Amino acid sequence: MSHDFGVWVGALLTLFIFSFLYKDNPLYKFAEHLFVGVSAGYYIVLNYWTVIDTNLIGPLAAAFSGKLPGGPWHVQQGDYRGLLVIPGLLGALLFTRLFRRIDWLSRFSLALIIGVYAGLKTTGFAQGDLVAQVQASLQPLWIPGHPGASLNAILFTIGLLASLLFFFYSREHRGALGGATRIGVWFLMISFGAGYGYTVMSRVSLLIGRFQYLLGDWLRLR
Amino acid sequence: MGACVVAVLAAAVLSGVPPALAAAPAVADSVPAPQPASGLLFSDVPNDAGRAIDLHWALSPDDSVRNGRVVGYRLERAPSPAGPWAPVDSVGAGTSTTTDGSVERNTPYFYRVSACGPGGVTPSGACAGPAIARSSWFNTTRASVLAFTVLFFLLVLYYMFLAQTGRKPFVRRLAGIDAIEEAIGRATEMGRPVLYVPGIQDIDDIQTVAGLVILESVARMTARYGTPIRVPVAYPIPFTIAQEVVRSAYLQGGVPDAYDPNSVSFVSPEQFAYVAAVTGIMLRDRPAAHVFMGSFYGESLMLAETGFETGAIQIAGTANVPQLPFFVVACDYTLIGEELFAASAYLSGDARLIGGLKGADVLKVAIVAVVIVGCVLETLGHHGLTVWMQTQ
Amino acid sequence: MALERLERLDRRWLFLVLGLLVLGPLLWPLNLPIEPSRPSRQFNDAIASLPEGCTVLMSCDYDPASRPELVPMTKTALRQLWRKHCKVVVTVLWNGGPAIVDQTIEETADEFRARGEKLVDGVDYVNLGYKAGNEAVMVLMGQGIKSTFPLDQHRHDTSTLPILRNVTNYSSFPLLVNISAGYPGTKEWVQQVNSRFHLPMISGCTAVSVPEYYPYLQAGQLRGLLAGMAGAAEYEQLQGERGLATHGMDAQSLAHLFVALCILLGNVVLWSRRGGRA
Amino acid sequence: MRREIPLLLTAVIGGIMIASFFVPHEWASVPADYLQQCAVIVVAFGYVLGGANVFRVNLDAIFKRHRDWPYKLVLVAGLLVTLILGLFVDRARFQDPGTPSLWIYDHLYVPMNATMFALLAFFIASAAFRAFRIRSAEAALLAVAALIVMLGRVPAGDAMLRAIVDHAGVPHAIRAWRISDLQQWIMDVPQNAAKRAILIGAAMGVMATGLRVILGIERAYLGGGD
Repeated sequence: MSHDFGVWVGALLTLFIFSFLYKDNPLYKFAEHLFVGVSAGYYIVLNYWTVIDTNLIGPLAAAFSGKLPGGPWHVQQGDYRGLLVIPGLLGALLFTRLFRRIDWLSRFSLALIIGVYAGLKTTGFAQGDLVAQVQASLQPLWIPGHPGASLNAILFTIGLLASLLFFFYSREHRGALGGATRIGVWFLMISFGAGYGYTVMSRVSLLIGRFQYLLGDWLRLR
Repeated sequence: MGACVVAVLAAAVLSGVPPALAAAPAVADSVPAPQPASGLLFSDVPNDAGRAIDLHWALSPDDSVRNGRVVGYRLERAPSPAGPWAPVDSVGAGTSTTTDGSVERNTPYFYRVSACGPGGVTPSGACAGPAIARSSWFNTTRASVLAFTVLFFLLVLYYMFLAQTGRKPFVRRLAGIDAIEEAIGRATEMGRPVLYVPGIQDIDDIQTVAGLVILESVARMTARYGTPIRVPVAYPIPFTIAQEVVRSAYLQGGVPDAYDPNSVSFVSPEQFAYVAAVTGIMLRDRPAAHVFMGSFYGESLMLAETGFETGAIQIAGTANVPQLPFFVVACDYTLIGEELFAASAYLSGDARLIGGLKGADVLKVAIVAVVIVGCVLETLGHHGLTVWMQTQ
Repeated sequence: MALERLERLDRRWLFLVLGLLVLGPLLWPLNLPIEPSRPSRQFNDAIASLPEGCTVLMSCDYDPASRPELVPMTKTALRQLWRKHCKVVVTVLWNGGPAIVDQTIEETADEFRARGEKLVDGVDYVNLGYKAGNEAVMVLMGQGIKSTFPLDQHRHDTSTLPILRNVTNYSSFPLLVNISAGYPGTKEWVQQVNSRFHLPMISGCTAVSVPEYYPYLQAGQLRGLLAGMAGAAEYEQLQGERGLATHGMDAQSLAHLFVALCILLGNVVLWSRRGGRA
Repeated sequence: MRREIPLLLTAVIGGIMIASFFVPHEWASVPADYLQQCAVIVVAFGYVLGGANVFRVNLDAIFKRHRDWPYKLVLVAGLLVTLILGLFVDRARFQDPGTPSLWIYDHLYVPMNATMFALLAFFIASAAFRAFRIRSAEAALLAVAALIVMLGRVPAGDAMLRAIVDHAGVPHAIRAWRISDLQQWIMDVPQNAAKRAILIGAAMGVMATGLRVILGIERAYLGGGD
C-alpha cells in the first residue's frame, strides 16, 4: 500500500465517484462538487498566469518600461507593445456580464472573439475539410492489375456519393434519389457501427487506467 | 587561416550545425580542405508576406563522392557583395537547399555558401544577389479554396434573397418531424407528459439554437393537444430562452392558462448531475415521449438507455457524430447530423436558415458532379482537376 | 424462464462483471499477441524516417481524463524521437493538460538520464506549456512561435532557449506529432496548420475520435494514426517496449468480448419475447 | 448602437480573417496576426469570467439555502482554496513540483477528472445489453459492423478465431482470414466513405454559419436586450 497521503486522497475520491454506480449518494455528490470547485479555481489560476500575465501584463510592462528601442508604439508583426492595451480592455469588459445594467459592454469583447473564430473556422473548414476531402476522393476507379483495390475504389466512391445524397433536402427521396439514399443509409449505418466499436474501446481504456492507478499507485500490487 | 576556421566553426555551432561539424578541429591536420560548392541560386518564396528567400546550390564535388571532406555547408548573407557577411544557416552534408526566413521585406541581400569540412572552410568563388523578398497579394495555392468558398457564399446569399422575397425554395419535410408529432399524439392518448431535452451545451453551440427552434414547434403541438411538456435545461441562457419559447407557444396556441411555469426547469451544467436529474424525471413522471435535440456528449447513452427502459417513444437528433450510434440503436427515430439543422430550418421557415440549407444542397450536387468527373478523368489518366484542387 | 430473469436483470450485476473482467487480466495477464495495424505502422515510420537530430513539434492536447489512452503513446513517441537525437518542442492547448504533460516528459527524460544519456530541458526539449485560444494559437504560431509563447512552462524566456534559437515558425519543423483528445486537437491542426502551413503531421488520438480522422488519413493529411490504447500498445510493440498500454490490452480484449456478448444476449431476449407474444 | 457597433466589428474582423487567408500581403497578415493575439488574451479572460460565474452562482445558492446547499459549500471552498494558493501563494510557480497547487492538481483534480469519464465504461456495457435493439436491416448492419470493429481492434478477436479454426479443421485457404483485416477494411472503405460525406456536409454547415455571423444575420451570441 502507498504511504503517500495524496495518493490515498486520490484513491478515496476515485472510489467516491465509482459509488455512483451503486446509486446516486452523498459521497458521489461531495466528490462531484469538490471537482467543480477545484477545476473552476484551477482554470482561473492557469489562464491568469499562462496567458494574462505572460502574453498581456508582461509585454505591456516591457512596452511602457522605456527600455525597449523604439518606445511603446514601435509596433511590428508579433510585437504589438502598447496596442495590447486594447485586448486588455476588451478582456476587462467581458466582466460586465456579471452586472445586468452594463452587460451590453461585453458585446465588444464577444464581437472580437466571434469575428476571429468565424473567420478562422470558415477558411479552415473550406480548405481542410471541403476542398481537400473532395480532392482526395478523385481517384482512379480502375487500377490495372489490382482488381481488389479497384473494387474498393468503386465501392468507396458509391458510398461517398450515396451518403452525400442522403443529406439532400431539395427533393423528396423517391425514385432514383430514393434508391441512392437507401444505399447511403447502409454506408452511414456501417460507419455508426464502427463509431460504436471505437467508443466502447475508448471508455473501457479509461476504466483500465483508473484500475491501473488503484492497483499500482495506491495498492502497489504491481 | 586556423583562427578563421575556429571562428567559423564556433559560429556554426552556435547556429545549430550537426554535431559532426563541431568535432572537426581534432582531425584538421590530416584532411585537405573541401572543394567549394557552386551555382548558388536564390528565389523569393512565393505566396508569403515577403518574409523568406529560398536558396539552392550545387554540392561540392567532394560531397558528391562522400570522401569525408565535407561535413556541411554554411550560408551567409550581406547587404552588398563587399560584406559585411553574417551567418544565415548551416546544413549537413548532402543538403543543397535551405530557406532564409529572417529577411526584411523589400531589402536586397547577397548570399554566399561555404563548404565546411575537417580540413577547413572553402567559400564559393562568387556571391549571389541581389535577392529581394516581396509580399504577394494572392496565395495562388488557394485558388480552388477561393473558388469553392465564393461559389458557396453566392449560392447561400442567392437563396436567402429568394426566400426573403417570398419565393420560398422547396425543402422536404423530414420523417423525424412526423415522428415527433406521432409521439406527442400517443402521449396525449396515454395522458402522460412529453420530455424535451435541448442538448447539454450552452447557447454558443449552434446545435443548442437548433434544439430551441425545434422546441418551439414541439411546444406548439403540446399546447394544441393539451399535453404537459417537461424541459430540463443545463445552462442559464438556454433556460431563459426555453422558458420564453414555451410560454409564447402556449400564448399563440390560444391556451395561455395551460402554460405551466414549472414545465421548463434549470438543472446544472454538470454532465452527470444533469443526467441524474433527467433520468429522475423519466422514472418519476414516466413521459410517453422523449425528444432529444441538440448537442450531446458521453451522457447520451445514459439518457437513451434509461429512456428505452421506460418504454417511451424516443426521437433524437444531434450533429455530434460519435454519439449518433447510441441514439440510432435506442431511439425510434434519429435525425442524423445536418438533419438536425434541416429540421430546425424547415420548422422555423426562417429565410436565412433555408438559404444556407439550399446553398449547401446545390453545392452538394456540384460536388457529386466534380467527384464523378474527377474519378473518370483520373481513370483515364488525366490529373489536371486533381492538381488544381491540390491545396498543399 | 432463464430469459425472463435476464430481462429483469439489475444492471449493477453487469457493472460488477465488467469490473471483474477488467481487474482480472491486470493482475494475471494473459499476454495475448499484439499485431500492429497499418495506421500504427505508418505513425512509427513517419518518425523513423525523420533526419537524425531535427527539431520536431509535438502538441499534447489532452487532460487527465484521457491519460490511459494518450500518455503511453506520448512516452513512446518521445523515446523514439530522443533515440534519434531529435529535439522536441511541446505545446499544450487543453486547460487540464500542462502539468501531466510536463510530468510525462520528465519521467521519460529521467529514463534516458538514468542510462547516462544527456537530455537537457531547454536544449534537447522544451515544454512551452499551455495557451488559451485553440485555433487562434495554432495560426499565431505560424507567424512566430516565440512571440506566441514568450515564456515556457517553467517561465524561462523562450527567446534565450538554445533549442529555439533556429526555430521561427512551422517551417522550422519537418513534422508535427499531435496527441489529441478532441477539441481542440487533430481536426483543428489539420485544418489550420497542416492545410495552411503545409506541415506534415501524424496523430495519436482517443479511440472515440478515430473514425472521424480516418478520412484525413486516407487523404494524406495525416501520415499516421494511433487509435487509443490499442494503437498505443501496437506502437509499443513496434518499438519493442512493454508499457502501460500493452499491460492494459488483455483487459481491453475481455471487456470488448463482454460488451459484444451483452449486445447479442440483449437481442436474444428481445427476439424470444417477440416470438412468445406472436 | 449597442447592437450595431458590435455587429459591425464582428463583420470587419471576420472579413479581415478570411481575407488574410487568401492575401499573404502584410496589409492583411499583420492585422490578422494582431487580432488573433487579442483573441487569445480575451479567451483567457473568458475562462476567468467562467470561474467567477461558478463562484457567484453557487455563493448565491448557499445564501438562499437552495437544495444541496451544503455541497455548494464544498464547491466554493474548493474553488477558493485552489484560487488563493495559485494566485497569492505559489503564484507563477503554481505548477512546479512540491507546491500545494500541484498537490491539489495531482491528488484532487486528476483522479476526479479521470474517474468521471471512466464511469461511462460501465454504462456502455449496460446500454449494450438493455438498449441496443436490432429492429431493422439498417440496425443489423450497424450491429455487425460494431461487433467486427470491437473484436477486430483487440488481440482477442484474432486469437479467438484462430482457436475456433484450429479446432474445427477448417480448410487452409480460409485459415489466413483475420477479423483485424476485416476491421481495417470496414474502416478504410465503407466507414470512410460515409464519414467523408458527413465531414463535407458539416464543413458547409460551418461555412454557412460563418457567413451568417459575419453578415450580422446570426446574432444569438449577443444575447437579449437592445
